Amino acid sequence: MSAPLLQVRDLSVAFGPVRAVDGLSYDLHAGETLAIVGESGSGKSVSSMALLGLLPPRSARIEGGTAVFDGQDLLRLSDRDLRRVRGNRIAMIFQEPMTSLTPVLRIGQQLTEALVEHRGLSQAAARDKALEMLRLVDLSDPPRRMRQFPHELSGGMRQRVMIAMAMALEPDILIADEPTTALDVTVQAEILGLMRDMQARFGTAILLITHDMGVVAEMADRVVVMHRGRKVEEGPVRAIFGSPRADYTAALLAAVPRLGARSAEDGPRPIIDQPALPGAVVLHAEGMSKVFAGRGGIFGQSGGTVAMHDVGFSVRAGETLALVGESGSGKSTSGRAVLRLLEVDEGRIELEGDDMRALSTRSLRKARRSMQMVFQDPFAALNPRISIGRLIAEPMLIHGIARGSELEDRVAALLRRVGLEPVHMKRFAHEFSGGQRQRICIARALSVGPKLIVADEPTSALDVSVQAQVLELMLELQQSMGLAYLFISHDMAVVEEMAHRVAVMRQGRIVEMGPRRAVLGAPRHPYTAALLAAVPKPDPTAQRPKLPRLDLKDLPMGPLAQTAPDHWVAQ
Amino acid sequence: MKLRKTLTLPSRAALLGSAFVMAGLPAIAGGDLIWARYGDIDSLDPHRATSTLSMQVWDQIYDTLLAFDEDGVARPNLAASWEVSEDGLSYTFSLQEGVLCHDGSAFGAEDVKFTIDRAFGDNPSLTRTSWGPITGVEVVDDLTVTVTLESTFGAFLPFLADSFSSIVCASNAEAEGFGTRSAIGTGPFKLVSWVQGDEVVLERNGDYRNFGKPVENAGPVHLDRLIVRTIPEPQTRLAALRTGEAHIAEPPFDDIPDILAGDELNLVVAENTGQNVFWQYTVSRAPFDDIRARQAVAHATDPEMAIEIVYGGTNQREWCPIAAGVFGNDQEFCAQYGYPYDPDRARELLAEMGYGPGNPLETTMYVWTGGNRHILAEIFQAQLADVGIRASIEIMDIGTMNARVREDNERTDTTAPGTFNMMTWGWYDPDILFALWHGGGAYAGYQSDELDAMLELTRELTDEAARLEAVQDVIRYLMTNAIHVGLYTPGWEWIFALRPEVEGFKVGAFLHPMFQDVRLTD
Amino acid sequence: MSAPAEPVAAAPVAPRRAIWALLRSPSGAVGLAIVLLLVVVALLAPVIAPYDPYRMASGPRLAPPSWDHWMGTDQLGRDVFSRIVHGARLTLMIGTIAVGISLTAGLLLGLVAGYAGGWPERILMRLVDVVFSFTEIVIALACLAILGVGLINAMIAIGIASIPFYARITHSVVLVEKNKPYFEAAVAAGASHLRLIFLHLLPNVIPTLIVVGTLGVSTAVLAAAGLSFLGLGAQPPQPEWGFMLSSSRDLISGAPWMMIFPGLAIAITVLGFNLLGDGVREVLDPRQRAR
Amino acid sequence: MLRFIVQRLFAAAITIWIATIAVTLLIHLVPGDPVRIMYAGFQTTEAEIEAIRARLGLDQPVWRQYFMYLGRVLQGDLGHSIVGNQPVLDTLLQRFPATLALTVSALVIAVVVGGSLGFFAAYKRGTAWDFGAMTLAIVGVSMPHFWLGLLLLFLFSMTLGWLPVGGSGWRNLILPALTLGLATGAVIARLTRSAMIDIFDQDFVRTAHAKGLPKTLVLYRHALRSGLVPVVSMLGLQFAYLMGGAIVIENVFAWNGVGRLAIQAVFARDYPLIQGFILFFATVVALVSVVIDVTYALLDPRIRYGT
Repeated sequence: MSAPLLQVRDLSVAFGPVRAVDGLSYDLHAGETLAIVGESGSGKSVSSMALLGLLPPRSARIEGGTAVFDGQDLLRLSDRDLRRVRGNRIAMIFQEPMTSLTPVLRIGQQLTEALVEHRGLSQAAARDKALEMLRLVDLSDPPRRMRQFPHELSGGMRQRVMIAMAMALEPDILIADEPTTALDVTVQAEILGLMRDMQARFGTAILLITHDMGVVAEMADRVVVMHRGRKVEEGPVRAIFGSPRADYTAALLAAVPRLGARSAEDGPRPIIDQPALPGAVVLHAEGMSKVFAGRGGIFGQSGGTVAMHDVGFSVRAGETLALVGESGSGKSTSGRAVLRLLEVDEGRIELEGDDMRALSTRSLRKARRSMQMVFQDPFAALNPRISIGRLIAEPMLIHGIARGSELEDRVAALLRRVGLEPVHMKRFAHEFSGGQRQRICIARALSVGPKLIVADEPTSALDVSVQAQVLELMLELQQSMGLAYLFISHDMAVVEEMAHRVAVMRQGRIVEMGPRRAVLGAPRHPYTAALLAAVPKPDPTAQRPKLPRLDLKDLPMGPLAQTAPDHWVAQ
Repeated sequence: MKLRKTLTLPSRAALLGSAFVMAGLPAIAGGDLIWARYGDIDSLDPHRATSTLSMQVWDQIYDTLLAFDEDGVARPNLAASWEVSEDGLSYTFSLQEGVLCHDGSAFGAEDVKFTIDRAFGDNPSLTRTSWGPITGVEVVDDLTVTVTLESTFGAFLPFLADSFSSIVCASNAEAEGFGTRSAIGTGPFKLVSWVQGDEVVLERNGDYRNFGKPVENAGPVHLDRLIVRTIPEPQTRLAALRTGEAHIAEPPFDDIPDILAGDELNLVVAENTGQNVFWQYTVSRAPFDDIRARQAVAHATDPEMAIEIVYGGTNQREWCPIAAGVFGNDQEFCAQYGYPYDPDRARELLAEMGYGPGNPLETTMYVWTGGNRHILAEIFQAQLADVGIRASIEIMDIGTMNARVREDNERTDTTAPGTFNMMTWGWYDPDILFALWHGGGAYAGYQSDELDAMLELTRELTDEAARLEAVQDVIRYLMTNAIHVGLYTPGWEWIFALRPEVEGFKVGAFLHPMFQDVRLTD
Repeated sequence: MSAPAEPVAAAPVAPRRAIWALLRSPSGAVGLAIVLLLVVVALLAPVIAPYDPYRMASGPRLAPPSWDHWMGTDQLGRDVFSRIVHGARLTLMIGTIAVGISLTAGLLLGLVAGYAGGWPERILMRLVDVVFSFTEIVIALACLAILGVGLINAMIAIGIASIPFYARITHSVVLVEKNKPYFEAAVAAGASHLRLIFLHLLPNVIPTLIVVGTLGVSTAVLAAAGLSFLGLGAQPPQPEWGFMLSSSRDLISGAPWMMIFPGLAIAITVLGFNLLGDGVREVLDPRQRAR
Repeated sequence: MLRFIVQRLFAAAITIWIATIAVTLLIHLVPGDPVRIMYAGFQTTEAEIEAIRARLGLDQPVWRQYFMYLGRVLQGDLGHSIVGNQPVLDTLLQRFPATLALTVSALVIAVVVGGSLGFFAAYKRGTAWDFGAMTLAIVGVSMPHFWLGLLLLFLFSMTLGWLPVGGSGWRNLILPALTLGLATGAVIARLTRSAMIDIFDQDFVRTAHAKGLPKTLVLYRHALRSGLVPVVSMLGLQFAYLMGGAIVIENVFAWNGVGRLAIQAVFARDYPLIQGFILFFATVVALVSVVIDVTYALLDPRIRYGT
């Protein structure tokens, strides 16, 4: 193996008293992809920011170490010299394509300015190069793109622009910091593919920072695993996945849900001995439609976006129906509509037979007892100014279920039930970890003994290890209490682990609905197939099937028709 | 007192001015004179305002049928002479020949008729009553006009010498924007422009002739232009004066001593201004429906001390309801019915009424904003507090004050204690008392048939001796009943600071500034 | 007037910790000190003031600062220092009354509008915005034109005048909070309107309003001083600082101390509340502290 | 974009409309009889008062009065002032140029001084420079601007004698404009600083740095351009406050604008003039904020090309 392109030794970065990165060392060789993985707070991003001196000034401090790139130590370079390296020899793309482009400047200018700066190209020459790059990242109609402003492009397109921008100067190293985390799975697949093409074309070495084992398995040649600022393990990707040496790595990998792992089973993994089996229908919804008014104000409505169109499904006791889809597919809308947290324009919603929409506000409040919700961001879901004891007690107070010492006991019991200590009652939300917060939310939901729980992306804000625990808790609760779950998620693997039945949504419509095994195993709708194909497998040995090219225009988006017992597909 | 001696009094100023002229000392004709004042005129229309600020500008643009001489006696002016009918009900004026209005039209009887008709028109003059009981104006020929009255009116001739009777040329009827953008008269200056709140620019009227005003120069003024500028801040005015941005201005009272202490500026302090500052009360309800309360206030306050502190001896105590210089004013006569500073007497009166240290008399004092009157008010407030009268002060614009005082007298629906106020009036004739008190008068205040009868008499009598007697009866009545208690005079805009190069400036009786003789030396 | 449109305070801060944090932030400490000083002076005015603020000829008229009269005397020989000390009471009164009025009214308005949503919100807030665009001073002038001049009227006028400001801020915060899941969670739990407004929204609005209110005191004091300066507020012999300033105008050259000290008093007081407001914001808003 | 402008104009129209309602109510909220308060003065008889009442239509029911008033306003007739009974609109228009000159020059000073100070502080964030600049700013915010005015007057006119002490003309404009400008500049400095700090923390600034662009380029092309958007968006409000501040400052420096007129009107209880002034003020502020909103829309492509 040739001499490393970049040699990092004992890199340490501190934020105030906290060591975010502690003695990190690794090599990056020409043309390879090195993935730095870790959960939030592992220091993976900080370490790479440090290389280019992009750490927030004053608050962060590089305490030591070297980063030798092409004979010079990046950490010791003067601002001017470092600037020559930045963007020129080492380029970078970031997690948030939506905010990473300057909103008030045209794409063209943002693409060309670096070329002009580093290569001293003429405006014309820079423009040609920029156009070429846009073509390479296959954005349609490059000349038009050049004239556009960022807000006119979708997230995926912006990330393409970012890549074009980064690669335009054909850098030796591309640092990609969670490049696809903010993107939908199908787009993610495209972007990852694009990065591979670029690497092949320019022989760039990629330093990939990510938390997603799937992405790692798909992209990386070698892997550095970080935990609490330290490197716990380093090695070739297959070795890491095949025979992890560090326990942390092993645990991490074990926690990662693998799509297809349960493809042979009908239901979720049993946690208790006699799990409750699906029973009577708890929730039945049909023909739900909702149009969100455009920006209105005194000046009256204008336009409007279809959030839901003729959405219908039912959930049985002890059963989990998963609503899957990409952002804007209307899955959350459907979930909130079911709870009447937003009013649908039309449609019927029945909870245990009675029509929810017919209820008066007063009786609706009563009815809420039997349906509860678990939110995506557990922190935001807990009122920061009310102790969690009172928060958990609140629903019971409202519904007059218990008061006084009995209430106290129930709250304590609930806390224990979700694996927390009763002594936590007095504390406030910000004093808990993400996983604990979600447990609190669940306890709160359980407090009134609901029949149905709508869980909106309950784990997507959590690290995988925590996610696993929360999911297990939810399964255990369902199986022991016979809860009905409406489980909203974008993560196919998680869905496979949780769901009995799956409904795939796109642009406010259900395109396919049926038994989980059938839908995920043998999708009947091209979109479902595409979704599944796009999911990166956390397995370096697996060969990703060629992405099916979706023709979005004539996807069947019509009404559902039954194509197999209990299996519906849009025509 | 020392101060007086060093002052250039109007009459002497005149002599001074003329002396220079006769001696032919270097005095360049022409030039612009800038006169800085605290406020602007309200209107160029002599029927639409009553403020001194306005009148003093009208004096420069318009002229009057009669004019006051140095002693405040009305003399022929635009009217060369006049005849009064036997019954004293019709006056026939023969006008000066060859007088021109600013627009070049010849001045004559039509203009007089136009002016008077206008004053009694559908939007009548604010001082309509003071014109007298006029029933008709009749043009005899170009230069002869007859005015007929319903009843004899003793104050008729004096009024015709006052700015309120300024003759407005008939040609104003065609002129567009009279009162704001145009004003045609026969005065020494023509209107060039008026930027409201900022300045009035006047230019020399080449055709002007003076007949009755007590000045040397019978022809057009020496100045090219007279610019009357508004500079509200006394300090700013003084600074403007010192830097030469202004030639004449009212100085800050607190700086008067310095100015007198021989710095280059000269002072002209007007006398016989006709200005009267006096106590007046809400007589319609408690506490001031009781004469003892009114007297208590009068006894409790010490005008001598107050004006000495605030105005440093530039004005004097005024015992009468009509100010020094006005027909019928007589300090000795008034003083015997007056209320000298006597806090003990005040306490007695209050005690009789049942007030005492325990329960002070609560009331409110209205004061006209500006002219350091708020300081004066604070002094009185303190003095009143000494005898157990707790008076809060409300400072307001004079117009508001007039309205509020009347309002207070008219309101019957309230139990709030009545108020009293430091009212201010400048007038050229005891007829003001009629306006103020007849049938309740301007403020719907004290009213009694006895008083009304006396007041009517002062109007109807034309014989001086007889009228004087009637006026003194009224004065006696007003004072013994503590309705109208004089405090001091003059009260406002009577002090003029002049730059050394300004010569020949004089202020006639009843505060009429005259620029006919003014020259700017270098 | 600059104020946080976005809500402050992600997490609640225990009172004791808050005080410490406040004292650690330079602006907070200084601000608190000044405000406390003002309060003390106001409470102990009769003790501190060497002379009766109303008594004339406590000394010679228009005497420059001296050992007997630290800040000199005015036209009536009243001790300027004593008047300023007593003026602190008026100033404090102005601040509390004016802010009291506008805060309560604005808070309710904003809460109701924000919570109700839909057309009531639209109309209400549009109205508020309109009135807001007239600016405090003009509204205050209008009020005084109706009420007539006087210090109390001035306070009321200022109070009324800044209602829109508080309404807008409350409203903007409510909007943010209302769209947070915790609110939806409470709805999902079946909470009643009152519970939602007063248990869930209000506590999360308060911190922002504490900040804005503190800053608001300074605005109110400034406004009142301004009105008194124009002669529309305090009336003699009240030792109100703005009014003292206005009566000093005629004497700028002759007796500058009459202008300098009341002005200083106002400036320092306002500075105090501004600093305190900034300090409180830093304490309550971690994001701000990070800066 | 056109839709945006139309919307803003519509909003402005509503503002003005509401203002007309407000001013009509104003006169009815006055305790006592407005006509007496305003007109009953020296030698006015009952008959005349009733005549005036009729002339002003104050004997009509409120709603009719409103429409009468609205009708007159639409014909540009704001009635006649009590003092000197002059057409209110003429008076206001005659005085407005002075106020405009004052506010605009003050705004320029405020933006230049305040803007650069704030930008500088944000750029030097956390340093002694920042601290110094912000201390200056908060002191500026805390100073009563009429006091600042008096101090400047005392210094430049009374003591140094460099500048005239009041009146009209551009040399007289310097002090008031400076006073008002500095006072507002302090506010703008604070706003600009926090706006710029927000920008500096944005991802796209980091991107720009990551591209290896020179600091200055990042600063001016990426940061400042984006920072202008929020800063300019505040100017509408700031202008309104300037207009408000002008009312006081004009009275300090005897600057002959609508502000001084307004105060005189309040003192004289000249309601037609007060009504006219409020309406006029609201209109000007509304229109100016439209202009400013449009400018800032032009700066922000998200609105310029917004759907």
